Amino acid sequence: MKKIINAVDTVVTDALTGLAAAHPELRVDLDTRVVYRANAPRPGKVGLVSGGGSGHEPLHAGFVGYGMLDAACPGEIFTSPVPDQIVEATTAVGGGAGVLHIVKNYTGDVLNFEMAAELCADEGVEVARVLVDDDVAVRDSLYTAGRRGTGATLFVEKIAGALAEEGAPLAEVAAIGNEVNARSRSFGVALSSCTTPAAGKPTFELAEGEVELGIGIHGEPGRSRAPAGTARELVRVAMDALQAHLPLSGDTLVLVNGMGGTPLIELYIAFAEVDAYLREHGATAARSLVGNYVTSLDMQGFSVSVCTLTDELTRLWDAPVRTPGLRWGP
Amino acid sequence: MKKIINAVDTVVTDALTGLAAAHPELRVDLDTRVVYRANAPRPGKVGLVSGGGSGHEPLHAGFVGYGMLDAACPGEIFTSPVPDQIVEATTAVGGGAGVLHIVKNYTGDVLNFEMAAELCADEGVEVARVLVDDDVAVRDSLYTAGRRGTGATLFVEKIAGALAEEGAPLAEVAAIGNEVNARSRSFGVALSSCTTPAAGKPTFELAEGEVELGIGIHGEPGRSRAPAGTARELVRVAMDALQAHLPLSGDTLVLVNGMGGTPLIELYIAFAEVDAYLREHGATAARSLVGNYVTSLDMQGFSVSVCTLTDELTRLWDAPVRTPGLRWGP
Amino acid sequence: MNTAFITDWIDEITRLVAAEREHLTALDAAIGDADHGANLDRGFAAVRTALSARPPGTPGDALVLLGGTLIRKVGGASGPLFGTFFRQAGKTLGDSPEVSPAELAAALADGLAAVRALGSAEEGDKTMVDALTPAVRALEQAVQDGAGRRKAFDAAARAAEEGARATVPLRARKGRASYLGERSMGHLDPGALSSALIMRALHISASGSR
Amino acid sequence: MNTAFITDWIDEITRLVAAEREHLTALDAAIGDADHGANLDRGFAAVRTALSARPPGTPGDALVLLGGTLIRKVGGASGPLFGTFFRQAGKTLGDSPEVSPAELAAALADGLAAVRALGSAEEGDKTMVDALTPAVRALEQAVQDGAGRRKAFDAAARAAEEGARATVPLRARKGRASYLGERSMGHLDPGALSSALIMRALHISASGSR
Ligand SMILES: Nc1ncnc2c1ncn2[C@@H]1O[C@H](COP(=O)(O)OP(=O)(O)O)[C@@H](O)[C@H]1O
Ligand SMILES: Nc1ncnc2c1ncn2[C@@H]1O[C@H](COP(=O)(O)OP(=O)(O)O)[C@@H](O)[C@H]1O
Ligand SMILES: [Mg+2]
Ligand SMILES: [Mg+2]
Ligand SMILES: [Mg+2]
Ligand SMILES: [Mg+2]
Repeated sequence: MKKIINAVDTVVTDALTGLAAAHPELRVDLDTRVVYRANAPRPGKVGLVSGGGSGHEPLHAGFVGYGMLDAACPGEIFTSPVPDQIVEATTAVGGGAGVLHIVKNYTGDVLNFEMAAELCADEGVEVARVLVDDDVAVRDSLYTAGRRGTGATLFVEKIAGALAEEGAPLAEVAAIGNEVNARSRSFGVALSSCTTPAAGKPTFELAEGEVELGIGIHGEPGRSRAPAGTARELVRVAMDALQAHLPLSGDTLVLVNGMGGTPLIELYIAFAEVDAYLREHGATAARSLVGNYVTSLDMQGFSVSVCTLTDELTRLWDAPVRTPGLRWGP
Repeated sequence: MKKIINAVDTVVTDALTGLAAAHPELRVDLDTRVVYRANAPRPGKVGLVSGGGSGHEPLHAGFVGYGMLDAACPGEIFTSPVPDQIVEATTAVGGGAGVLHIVKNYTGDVLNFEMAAELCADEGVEVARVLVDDDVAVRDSLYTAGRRGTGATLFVEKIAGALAEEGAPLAEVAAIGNEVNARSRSFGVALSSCTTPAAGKPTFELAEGEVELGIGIHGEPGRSRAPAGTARELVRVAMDALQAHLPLSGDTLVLVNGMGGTPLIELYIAFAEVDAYLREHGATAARSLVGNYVTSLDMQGFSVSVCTLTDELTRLWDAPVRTPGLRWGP
Repeated sequence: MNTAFITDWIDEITRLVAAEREHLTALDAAIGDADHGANLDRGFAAVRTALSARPPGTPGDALVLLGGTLIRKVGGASGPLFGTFFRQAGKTLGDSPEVSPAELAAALADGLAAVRALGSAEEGDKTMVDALTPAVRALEQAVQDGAGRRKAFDAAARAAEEGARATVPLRARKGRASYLGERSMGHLDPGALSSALIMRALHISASGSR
Repeated sequence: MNTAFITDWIDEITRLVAAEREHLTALDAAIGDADHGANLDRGFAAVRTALSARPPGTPGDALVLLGGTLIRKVGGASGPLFGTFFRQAGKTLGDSPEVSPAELAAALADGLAAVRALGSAEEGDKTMVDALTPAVRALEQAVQDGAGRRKAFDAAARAAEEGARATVPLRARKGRASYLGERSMGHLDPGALSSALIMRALHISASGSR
């Protein structure tokens, strides 16, 4: 394992120290491990709090700022945050209008956010939750923990964040978050495993010429292995899986996402194939994002996330956002 | 080699196809291989043209847009563009006020831009050039091709682009580009080699526990090998090299740049160390950028670039920019 | 058993978890996300600090402190689950200064019920529940049969170990391993193994000098 | 030698470059950026297309077309340099339909001078100049000594090959390899080897049936 780190145990703290130094527009509390917008709480505005294991950067701390999150709770690498962090963040950003928790569907995240929400309720802070479960690689059945939350988390955080910024009440902000999740699907492919600092070696081994299909964002092995194909073939596997779960049509928001170790040039090649596939199926990549946004440490590979847009969702996606990881508009 | 590509020979074309699909605000000419701002040429505005081998994304095509470049000429992977491309781009964006070529100092880039400039002069387009040579890992002497152009290229493109946007004449735009270059220095460290599609295997081999110091951005081996240290140690090697060439002081613009395969979390850890080093030496990271910006395909590692700011440079750095790779301001 | 016995037990778990850290993480790498050993090791290190900062007054107090600290420091799935296990057990013990093996057995049964309620896992889902359930059952049986403390705890540890081993062929239906579907078969569940370590630590404490 | 001879030569270079593509790239990987073989292969493939699109009328025309195409299609350092080499040689030949070995030698000498002017490399800098310079020198000498065409071209190819081999111990002072300083020593310069292939192709063409 070669990484730019000081010690396995200080990875998250050291990275938060760097985040604080690089972004004076954020307030990073190193003790409680919460990243805030410098001007949070905003009275009357619904607060947005998300969080999860570290190792997915820029998710979530990189999406704290105007038009998106009010606070993020980074856990240890691939380990959901603890209730204390979430309580701290939630009570701090509750501007009286309540707080939305955006939670990726993993047992650990769900349990820790649930415990925190109960504690917040005790303190009189109203909390609603959007559970993101967009990953079609996992069958949602009695026999699994349900579909995982992956790339669509970014869509939910951006769009719900925009609505909250407009002053919408908690119920509406939660409703649009749920709507985005319901309209979104993702599928990921790994060319290589990631290496967690704690394990010090790749979580799984892929031979030259092999890819792992249907991976999550924690270096979990996927559902199957396949021979490495061309960009076109790999994208088609992903798009066929998305299409099977949610027929593609009309204006679509697309994220071609790198897993952390994927060069941008390869992601653009993948995007060209996604765009072609959508057009073949009568859909349009009306809005798109290409880059490493919802990552898995140093994993090589990509995921595709799609969200079928409505006029309202398009308007909110286009609304201004100013965060370290996503920034546009006036 | 595992990459998200269709074929070795179509990498650049396929990526440009994706770039065009993802960014309707760019105009990508696939035949001549030039990426333009959709609204170029702008009458009366100095045109900015840069280019170089592909494999450094988002550099250069990702920096085409308002406040930065008017056109970029992507060559084959790690191969400078050919004169035809550059002539095409230059004549297209010359809005009557002349064109600035921003050229990284490599024999191939220098020769091809020189040939193009002569052809443009024949056609009556006034061309000035900024040669970027910020990499202190290479000794600038009679015995080398001179220092290489690396991370500071982004500084030159941003700051000269902002001045051109204000309507400054060619001589001034070139002068500020040269000033930025003179005030900038870079140093890079690789944890792993990149793999070019053409070669299909890593350009150099690093053992577990070894790093390559003083690397460029083309997978060229660096000047020496060293045992892999902590983030603090690696950053200190880089910063000592920068400090030896250009004493650090006052307000400094800092780029902690990933080489393409480096996760953001590690770059923030490196930034924390850079920030600490600067403070120890009486300098301040007044402006900073952390991410994969001037890359070397899938290489893991980082480079640090610094530019000693003036009030004018700070103002121009802060000026609005709207490109796929860099975006801020109204 | 007094408070010192319980803190001994906790120390022993801490030692075993530290010793098995890499093993637990490797098991989690196969069907999860390669952090289970690191998670528990971090949690129990924090427990040590918490115990010395505020030495507990009763066995129940010790277990509540242990559980609360795991909930607050571990994160992931195992943090709230193991935390709830100990915290609920501690609450059941109340504030008696001495507890009998039968009382401990009843408390752990309550802890297990709370884990099942929180995580909604059944036996056979390939989780910690597969080790904790037979362990609690064996402990209750041994106590009922009038077995001595050491023997009862050994029976519980053996049952947990066997339950953990029995997770190998299972297909996971809860937690991250469930994402793997059939590919989760053939691997030992890390949380089941750490549950067995917890029960083995209880036996070791009872075999020690106190 | 007529236009067909020159286009034969070009075809032969194209074949050799394609055959040695991986080797040239591997040499460039050691002290450069691993693209020299790909660069030249792409360039000569384009030359083939250009030649069939607009068949040249004279030897000089053929070399100007070759050089111009390399300049326009290769990129990198070798594109403009080899391009200039052939383009200048073609210009020197002018529009005579037949050229003698002595005329070709003089033309290549002019091409070499243009390369040196453009890249400002001296002999000993570990570049293509280290192969081209002795090749041109040997060719001029052989012609002056009255050697036959085949023999003269062989002498030129041998000199180029020896010049290329002699780059191994050198420390590079031009091009990418110069960044490596002392670490560039012990490696063959890729551009020197491709120069030797160019000269060897000339000899092979002269040994063929035409
Ligand atoms: N719903 C559940 N009920 C009971 N135990 C569970 C459940 N989900 C996961 N576990 C246990 O948690 C263990 C994983 O813990 P850990 O790796 O620390 O957390 P995470 O899965 O969040 O990374 C699994 O091996 C399993 O025994
Ligand atoms: N200044 C120069 N003068 C002459 N030849 C040079 C010079 N610089 C580089 N070369 C030659 O070019 C070769 C490299 O070509 P190539 O790999 O195609 O281009 P690049 O270095 O741009 O990747 C070197 O091996 C060397 O022989
Ligand atoms: Mg985890
Ligand atoms: Mg090159
Ligand atoms: Mg785990
Ligand atoms: Mg090269």
